[in-house]
Amino acid sequence: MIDNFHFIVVIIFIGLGIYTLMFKKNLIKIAIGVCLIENGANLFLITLGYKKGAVAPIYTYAPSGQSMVLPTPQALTLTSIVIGIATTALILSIAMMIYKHYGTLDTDQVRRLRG
Amino acid sequence: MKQMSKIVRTITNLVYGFIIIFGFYVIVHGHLTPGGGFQGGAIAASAFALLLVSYGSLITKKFLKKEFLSITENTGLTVFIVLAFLGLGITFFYNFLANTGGWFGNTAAIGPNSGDMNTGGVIPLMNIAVGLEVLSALGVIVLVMASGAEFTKKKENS
Amino acid sequence: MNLSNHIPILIIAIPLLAAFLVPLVGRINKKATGILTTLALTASLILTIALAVKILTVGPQVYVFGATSPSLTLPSGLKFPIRIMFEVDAMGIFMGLITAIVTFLGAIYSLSFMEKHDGLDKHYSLLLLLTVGMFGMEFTGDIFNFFVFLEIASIASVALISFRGTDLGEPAEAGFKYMVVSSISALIVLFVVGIFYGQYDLLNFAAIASVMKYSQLDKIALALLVPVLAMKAGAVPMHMWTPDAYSEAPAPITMILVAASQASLYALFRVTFSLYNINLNTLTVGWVIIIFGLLSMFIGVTMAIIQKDIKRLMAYHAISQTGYMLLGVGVGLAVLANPVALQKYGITAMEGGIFHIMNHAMYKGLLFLTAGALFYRTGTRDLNKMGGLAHSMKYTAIFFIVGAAAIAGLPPFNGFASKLLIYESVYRFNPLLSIIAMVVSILTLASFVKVFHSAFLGPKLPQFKEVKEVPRSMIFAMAALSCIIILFGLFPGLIVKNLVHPAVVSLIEQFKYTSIVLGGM
Amino acid sequence: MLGLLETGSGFWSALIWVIVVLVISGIVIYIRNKGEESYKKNTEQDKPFISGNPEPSKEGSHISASHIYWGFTEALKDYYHPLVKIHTGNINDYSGWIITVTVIILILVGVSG
Repeated sequence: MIDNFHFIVVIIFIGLGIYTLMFKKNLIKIAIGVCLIENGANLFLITLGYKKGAVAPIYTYAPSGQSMVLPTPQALTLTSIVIGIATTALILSIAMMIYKHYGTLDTDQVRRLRG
Repeated sequence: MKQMSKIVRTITNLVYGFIIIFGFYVIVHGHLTPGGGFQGGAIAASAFALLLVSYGSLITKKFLKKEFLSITENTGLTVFIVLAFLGLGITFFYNFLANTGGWFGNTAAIGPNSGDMNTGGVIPLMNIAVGLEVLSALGVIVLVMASGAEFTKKKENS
Repeated sequence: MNLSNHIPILIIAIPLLAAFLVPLVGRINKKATGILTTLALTASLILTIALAVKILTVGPQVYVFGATSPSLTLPSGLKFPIRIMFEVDAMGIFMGLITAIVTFLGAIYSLSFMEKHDGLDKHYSLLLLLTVGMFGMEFTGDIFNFFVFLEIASIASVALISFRGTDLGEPAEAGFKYMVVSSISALIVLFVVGIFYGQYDLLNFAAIASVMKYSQLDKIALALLVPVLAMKAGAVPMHMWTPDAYSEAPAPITMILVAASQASLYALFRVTFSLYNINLNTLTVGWVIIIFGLLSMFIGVTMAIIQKDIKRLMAYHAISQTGYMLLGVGVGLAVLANPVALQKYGITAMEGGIFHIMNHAMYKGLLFLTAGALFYRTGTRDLNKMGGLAHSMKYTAIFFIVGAAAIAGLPPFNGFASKLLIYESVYRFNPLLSIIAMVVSILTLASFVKVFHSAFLGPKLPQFKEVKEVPRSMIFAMAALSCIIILFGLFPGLIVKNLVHPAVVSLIEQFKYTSIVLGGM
Repeated sequence: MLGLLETGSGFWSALIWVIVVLVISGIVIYIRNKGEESYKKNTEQDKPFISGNPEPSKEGSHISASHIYWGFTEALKDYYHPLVKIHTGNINDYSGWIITVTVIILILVGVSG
């Protein structure tokens, strides 16, 4: 149970994100929901790279004879964080433009395009 | 946005330079220590955000020009992709400078050591290019968001 | 340096370099941005055709980034690939050809269409990045790299959709909706990357496919991937973003967005065929895809009939046509485990579905371009306000007839050829599906008759006295697409034999795909 | 040679189709030309006759898009009403649909194996 604790945290993150996307009516909160799902996915990736007793894969500080973790999951997580920043910045600036033209951030009113 | 109190501005004046220097430290040591172009650029860009909050967007915009930042952003990106192209004699993104003895060409020593800056081939160069790009891109994003805040203020007042 | 080995990367790297150079060039000369973009995409188109010839004659190509040799997939005796690589087979280059043609013509069309807008350097830069993202999704052989290119494509397309958002509210709204749904799908893909990496410690499509056990986790991964990729392709009932995004984007971008959604469709086929193949329960997944197809076809076309906005109407048709592709390939997937049925009608159904991808990109692109031409001259997309435009825009009217006849499946245009393949093969799988497909085709014709009547026919309206034909670069893009449509319509056999059939075979034969990387272990 | 497209139960060739169409239309035009010429220019035949009602102006006679297929949509009102209602344009519903469909497919694939 305690070994799988991080997966439970991942599920909580993603579940909260999905809840926010489906039921919160504010565009900024929807951006937060996307961030929550993203953090859940990032946490999932980074915990996959955990290895008990291994050290961080930094070339110069490596003690000899001790095993290192594989840096792939960390590289993946870093890449997805960078992408996540671009996504969040874009969502927020578009939300800003929507507020400029609609005067509201309520999803029930931001729906001129429908049908 | 209005500027904040004198205490905040003074502290900003003090730490502003240190934040940027730390950002550049993280950028240029990207191939030796944790960090790299993106992380260092983000740290340095946080100095811009600090300036913006403490001095307000109207004053900040006078010395932090969006046009200049977007030129440096594109320069960084172009340098990055040109470095990738230069490896094309063998493959795209090939590390053609590593272990050649020239620029960043020393072979890295294995085992605990103090670290040699002159290693890593094109990786430090790419880190610097990416750092420049991230620094200015985040700066532009922060400035654009600040102009949005100005607009919102106007709307609420009217 | 042998340049012919580097073609797969040059197709992507040249637009990428141009994307970063365009803003710098735009500081000096505004006009040069468009020309630089067109040149980069021309180079990309020529290289794609060269690569297609090479792949169809020699065989699939791999390109390994940063290795000592472009084809060194397994360095120093390793059993699994560690570097990022491109893996282009007949199916990948088939999609690559679509992307190359569509983006090239989109850039040419933009030269006049976007002339009056501000921030042209950003527009062209984003267009090039979108091209890079699409090519990357189609060429990559690495599942995490696929996620990165998916995000590049969706971020670039969102920025392009909301390009007019500084002046208008609706483009910003459409961009927001598309961004949220595409981030959900991309993050679910990232989660699936985690599932695969946690199980097999691998990220390469071919390497994962060769060790796939189809465990409970793999089932979850499949069930997460199918709906999100179908959503990006615009399958009902997750299609609602499509009309919003397609109608608010500038017309050349809409044409490219159609091809971008087909890149997701390609990824769906790549996952089900190359990654899982007969390991999975093909009947269930095949029927899931068929049902997506049926719903898309029927609901898409019926919603299209009642639309009043010309681009929104065409966007619903794009959903409906995606249904044909899903139906054709879904039938192929449903009979994948049954070699007799696969030989008898499965391969034909898949040929129809895959051929329809190309046809659809061409004629739907043409239709969106004509809608853009109408918008360019009249300033409205509302069909109620249009009328009698054939008097003053003769070429546009002719191009519209070509596109409308092709989408409705009238012989001798290309839409008929692929639809015929789908009808005849699907009829032997289940007659009802085929009949529904034909009904949808009739309704498609009906709704384009409506568009043609209300936009082009009728008396010359007084408010459109000043309207004249669109500029030459827009005519050129539309004429090129019309020529492709007519050529494909007249010689469908040649295209199917030389381009589509190898693509279908490369999808069905999983071992061929994995052995490119793993060297036939 | 003629661009034959094998469909598994037959074949299709656009070129043959075009030739056949040309031949048939030639025959049709030939037969039509043999008929009697009853049309006379600049007589009553040129004028529209709408049951004696006054003729609308040329600009006013254009039928706009909303009026086309009115009968079709009216007859299928029960189908269209809920369908249009589903397309709310609300971003919450968009994400809701994705999650719902994903859950359904998870159950389907999980149950069937």
